[in-house]
Amino acid sequence: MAKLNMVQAINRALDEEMARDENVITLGQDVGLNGGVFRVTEGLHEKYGEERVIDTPLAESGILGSSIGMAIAGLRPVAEMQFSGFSYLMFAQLEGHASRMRSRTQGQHTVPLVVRMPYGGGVRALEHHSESHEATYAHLPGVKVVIPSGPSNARALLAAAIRDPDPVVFMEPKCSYRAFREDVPEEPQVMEIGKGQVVQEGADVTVISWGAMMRPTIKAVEAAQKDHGVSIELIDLLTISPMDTDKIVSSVKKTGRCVIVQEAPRSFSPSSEIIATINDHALMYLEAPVKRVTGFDVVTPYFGKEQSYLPNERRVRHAIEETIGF
Amino acid sequence: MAKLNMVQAINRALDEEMARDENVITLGQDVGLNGGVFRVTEGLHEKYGEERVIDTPLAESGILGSSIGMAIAGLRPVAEMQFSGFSYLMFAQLEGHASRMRSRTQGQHTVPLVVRMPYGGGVRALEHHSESHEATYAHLPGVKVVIPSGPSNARALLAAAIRDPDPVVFMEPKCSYRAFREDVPEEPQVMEIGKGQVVQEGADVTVISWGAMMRPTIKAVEAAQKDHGVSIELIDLLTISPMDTDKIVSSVKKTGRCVIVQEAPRSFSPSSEIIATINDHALMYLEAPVKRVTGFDVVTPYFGKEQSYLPNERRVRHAIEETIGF
Amino acid sequence: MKMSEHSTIGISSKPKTKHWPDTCDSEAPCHTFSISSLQILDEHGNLDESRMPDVSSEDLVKLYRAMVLARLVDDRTLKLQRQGRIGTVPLCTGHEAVTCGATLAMRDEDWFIGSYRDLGGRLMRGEPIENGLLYYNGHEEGAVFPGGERTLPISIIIAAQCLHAVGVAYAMRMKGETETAVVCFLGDGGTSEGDFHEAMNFASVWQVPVVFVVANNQWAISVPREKQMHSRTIAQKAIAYDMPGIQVDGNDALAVYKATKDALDLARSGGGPTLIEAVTYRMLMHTTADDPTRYQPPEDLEIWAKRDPITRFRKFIEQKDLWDDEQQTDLEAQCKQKIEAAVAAFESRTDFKVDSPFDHVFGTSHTRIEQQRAEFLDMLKKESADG
Amino acid sequence: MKMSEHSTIGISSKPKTKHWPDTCDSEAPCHTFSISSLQILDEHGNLDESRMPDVSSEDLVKLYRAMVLARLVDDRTLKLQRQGRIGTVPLCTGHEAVTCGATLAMRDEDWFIGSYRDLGGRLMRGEPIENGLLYYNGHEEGAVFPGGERTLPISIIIAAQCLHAVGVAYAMRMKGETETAVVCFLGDGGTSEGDFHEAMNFASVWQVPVVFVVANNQWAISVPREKQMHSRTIAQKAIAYDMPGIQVDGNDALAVYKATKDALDLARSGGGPTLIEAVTYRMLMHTTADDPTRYQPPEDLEIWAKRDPITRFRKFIEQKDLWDDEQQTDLEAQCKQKIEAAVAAFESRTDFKVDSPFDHVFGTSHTRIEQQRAEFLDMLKKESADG
Ligand SMILES: Cc1ncc(C[n+]2csc(CCOP(=O)(O)OP(=O)(O)O)c2C)c(N)n1
Ligand SMILES: Cc1ncc(C[n+]2csc(CCOP(=O)(O)OP(=O)(O)O)c2C)c(N)n1
Ligand SMILES: [Mg+2]
Ligand SMILES: [Mg+2]
Repeated sequence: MAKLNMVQAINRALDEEMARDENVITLGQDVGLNGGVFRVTEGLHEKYGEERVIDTPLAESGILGSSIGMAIAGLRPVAEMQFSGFSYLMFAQLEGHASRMRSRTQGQHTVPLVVRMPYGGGVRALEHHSESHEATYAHLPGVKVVIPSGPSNARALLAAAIRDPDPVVFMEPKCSYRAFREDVPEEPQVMEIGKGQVVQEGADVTVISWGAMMRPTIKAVEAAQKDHGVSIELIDLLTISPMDTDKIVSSVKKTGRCVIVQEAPRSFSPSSEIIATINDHALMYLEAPVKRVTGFDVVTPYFGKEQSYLPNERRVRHAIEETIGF
Repeated sequence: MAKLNMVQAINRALDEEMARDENVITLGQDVGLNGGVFRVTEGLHEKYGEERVIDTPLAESGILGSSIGMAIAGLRPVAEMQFSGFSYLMFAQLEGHASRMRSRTQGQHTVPLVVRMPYGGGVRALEHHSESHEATYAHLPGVKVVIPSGPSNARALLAAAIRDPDPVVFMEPKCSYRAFREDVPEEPQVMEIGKGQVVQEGADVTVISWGAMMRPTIKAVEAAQKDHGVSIELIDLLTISPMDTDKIVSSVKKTGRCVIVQEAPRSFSPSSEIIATINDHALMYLEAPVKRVTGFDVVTPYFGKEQSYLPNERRVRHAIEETIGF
Repeated sequence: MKMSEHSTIGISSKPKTKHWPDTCDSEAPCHTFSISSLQILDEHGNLDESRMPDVSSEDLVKLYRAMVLARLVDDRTLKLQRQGRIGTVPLCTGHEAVTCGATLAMRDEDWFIGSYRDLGGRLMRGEPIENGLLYYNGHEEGAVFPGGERTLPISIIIAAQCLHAVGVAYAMRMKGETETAVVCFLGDGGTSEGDFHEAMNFASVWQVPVVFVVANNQWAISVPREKQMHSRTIAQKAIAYDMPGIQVDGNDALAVYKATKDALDLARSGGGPTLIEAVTYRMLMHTTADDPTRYQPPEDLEIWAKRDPITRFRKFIEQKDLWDDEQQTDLEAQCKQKIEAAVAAFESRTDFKVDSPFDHVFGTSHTRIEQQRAEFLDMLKKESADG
Repeated sequence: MKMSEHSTIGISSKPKTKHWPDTCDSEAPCHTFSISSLQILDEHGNLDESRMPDVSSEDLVKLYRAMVLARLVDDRTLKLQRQGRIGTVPLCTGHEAVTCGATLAMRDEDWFIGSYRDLGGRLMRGEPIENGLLYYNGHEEGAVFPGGERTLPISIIIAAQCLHAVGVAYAMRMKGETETAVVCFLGDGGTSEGDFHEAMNFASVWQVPVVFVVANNQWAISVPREKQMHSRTIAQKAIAYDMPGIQVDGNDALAVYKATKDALDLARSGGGPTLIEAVTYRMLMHTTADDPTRYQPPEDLEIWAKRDPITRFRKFIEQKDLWDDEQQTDLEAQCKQKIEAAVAAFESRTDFKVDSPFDHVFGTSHTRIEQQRAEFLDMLKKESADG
């Protein structure tokens, strides 16, 4: 067991997977000698060499497009987008090719690649460095979208993503990168993609969140439990798409109430899809409207205003209270 | 009054706006001499010349990026993406600049542009020519997404989009381009963006659709009314984002039941947001789960399978029946 | 670095970046670049002997047969489309020398990565004629064929395939297949896309074994070359990357073959990528949905008809006594027979699985997909019950 | 077409596309291209008289003062960041000659479109020092200033601004402002993006009045030029578009000025776009979040320190008797005073409107936005009530 933060845990997973399979390579801007701007790829360049740890030119479509070719030809590329805010430059390659090569060729050609990208606010960064737009990727058929919330699941989900036969968008909550540590077992860990995790069971209300929002959510859940003696079921979504219908539906059927906490702008977002899923499969079990705590339908403000913009513990607590009191 | 199909009506709006305001220009692949691959820009090249009707090089980001510059400098560009399936190549320019220039500069610089694109299936076209991915654009703050359903509203909404002070993604249901004609008044028409339209009032169930799906939906509504004597409120959404909360909510409060018909893949889609909107504002009025008739979370198949894939009148009718019978 | 002896393609030596004050004399240009061109077989079928590449008679005939087959398939496909028996089809007439000439230079283990106007090459790579028919009639089944592991499906998204080509080439080198290369086809319009630029840059930085063959057919649908680019050649776009570039007569299959062969030799020997501009003309509509009379000067077709790649090649092999009228009659009959067999096979295909889109979203399926599949099949059942 | 007399920049004549058989002699290269380079003031401050552009003494001093101010603002900003009084900041030290030299050649009505490393030019365009501080401390208020209508805000997305520049230039010509041009700044890394290519192509096809100034500072964060591109110069990337291109000593403000001035003259006379590569060096970290000791050879900094753009310019104006120590002391004092005033103003700013993001989503608001604004303000009220 080692106590690792998320950066170290992701680095560990990359290292383990590169050691396990010589077809695994990583590429992106500054991922080599510099170890990535967040140091996620630190040490890999030294250990695996320039051929497997590639400092690419400054071109996101180039990175993803060439990764697609590599994946078709048998490699397992792990591409890094320096920030999710720049990843839209490769959206066309992802939508047009990575997500479709399997269906286009009925399985003859496949694109097993991972595209990692730090996302989200809270680190006082420049414009384009703080968005939470996972829904943009989640609406794409043929692509999986995974968002870990802590060191341990980050490591195990990244390993799964690398072994997955299809393209996985792996979004890393950058404000959790160094925020806390967790015990991480020595031996490699692999977690199934497509499944949420019930962090704690409860009877009165289901709270669903993911990524960086898990931390304020956990605090709010604890506070609400303490203050109101209420029993809360907490779900960490982990995979945004394809979404774990069963876990959401069975929990809401049990509790009849639900609060969703997301950093993303509200409209056309994961919370919309979660609510729709509940509608499709468990509407008649609802005793209160699903409550959502979200970012807003505004351009993510510069960091001078991000503290007021971002959902926080208090907003989640209020939402839980409102939902219980409904 | 003239009887126009949608291609002619859009062409009319472009012509009228170009005549009205010399800053309006149009650019894209093949929009000049060729009049666009769907002939939407037919005659404009001859009438307004090469400077205002520009055959661009084959580069979507180039088209949108240069349109952004034009808009900043006082023109009103109407950019055409030949098919929505190629529009993702300009997604980064739209997300990174068109949608944000206003907020970035607190209004000092603005980007009044329209990006038109035919979308959707049903015309037996090649891969990438049949998708309905409006949700990808709808999740972007700072961008409006408009989808007309017929000649008359297409013309009036395009005029509004051109006059709008902000970027508008204008998605044209290509299978409705020449499918039917409507009376279109001689004088220019402008419709407000951001509002849905109640096509017919009703008491028992709200049916919401937009774009190409309005046609099978209208037929299904008529059939259901005839067969079951049920009173249906039909809403044509017209603007996908920002969505007309009021119209949806007040209708569902009245009817207590709702069916949504969309061509797009189901998850993370407009129907998800509509359901979430109902949840947020009218959940307790619902007497049945909202029913959605949608595309599926698969890569849009080649046209050999599109007839089975696409929602049709019968599916909508079944959904209405199920919802009423719930 | 081994290179074919009479290579048309060389890499210029590469001095280091300038660091003033080690400046070169500012009066004279510091760096000069050039682009050369190649024609071996002129439009009358006359050979420039001095440039004749080393091709066996067998291969010359093979090349000719491939071009004729492509032309005849194109003819037939156009007719099928006009009869409403197939969907929208892009046509390849005029491009036979580009695609077949380049493909002849390839080895089986090389990767063929192209777009929708490479029919001749695809057929040479073993793609069944039936495939194109299926594909253009809306069936994914037409995008795959046994043995097609190294022939990627058509990339409809212009120029996107250039990056795939670079990635594949990188993978080949990394996997130790150092003699394997990639040939990537695109059009003149394709060179305007950002992806083309990024691919050229990645290929040159990584020095991977890829050959870009641009079929400059003067049009991107209705947009003529002059509105597409200001550059006098496409070959010179290679200079931006210090990559070898050459402009060849794209209606001269020998020139295309030689340039591709030289580029492949260079690539196999570790010499990196090459850009080949093959100057040709699109002799038919862009696709069957297009009407070129709206934008095309009719005299163009007359001029270019005289430069037809097949006619001149036939003259050439006839002069070499490799071909005669009887062989021609036989070939045409054989082609037609093959084509008719393919049409028949295509039209009798009924084994399409209605829910196959659900099979191929992911390699390992997911509840959400399976629930939707069940719902979809259930709906279809209800619909057919409804009659 | 009027051009400045001693222009460094010319457009080569443009023959039509090759149509075989009007082929040029295949033995010799058909097309030749060249890139020249320019240095006027060497690293010791020695002037190449023959190339001296026509700049008034006043402008020389103005240019010097602008470079010094930029350097001092950079120093101060770095300190503020280290003291935690401001967020992450990119630094501009080393780039002064590029950005100030080019800006000196501009007219007020020209458009300045750049990125985050153009501080000197921005200040010359009238951007208050306070702006950068606000901007890098997370306030949109720092992205706008009165009179900034033709100075676009920083484009953080690399190379995206190149396309905006082309569009603005197009609009200017269309609106009859034929004497107005656009100067667009980007970095060496930026030339790898597809948007750069598309902008170069659009600019050359449309022949719009835009000058691209690439500050080739050898690095894109940790990625050195050799991993960024295989080309020996960036200037040669212009050849792909038959656009004039030139490589200048980017630490020589006179060379940058002259190349920009010539390019602007060309642009104003309808001669279209130009690409200028200004060879320089990033003398500090990429941003304050970066640690160049991880990747940068330390000797580089020594070498480049000797080529400092400000030192050599000071020597030059001193030799011309336009500058002396006393003026230097005064200048530094003035700059510091301005800077401190700006810091004080910045730190006393409290007029930020918490709900301003809701004000600027759209020009005409929408119920959905207003509902969310109300909810947001309500939440803030509750939060502050909670204490
Ligand atoms: C990214 C993208 N944009 C637009 C299109 C629509 N389109 C299909 S073919 C074509 C022209 C292509 O021209 P060129 O590259 O010269 O190839 P050619 O058709 O002449 O062989 C266009 C614009 C597309 N397929 N992909
Ligand atoms: C599209 C995009 N990708 C990645 C980044 C992250 N990033 C910021 S600066 C930079 C390097 C830029 O290098 P260069 O263009 O040479 O400019 P310089 O910083 O050297 O002035 C990178 C990769 C970005 N801002 N935009
Ligand atoms: Mg072409
Ligand atoms: Mg740089």
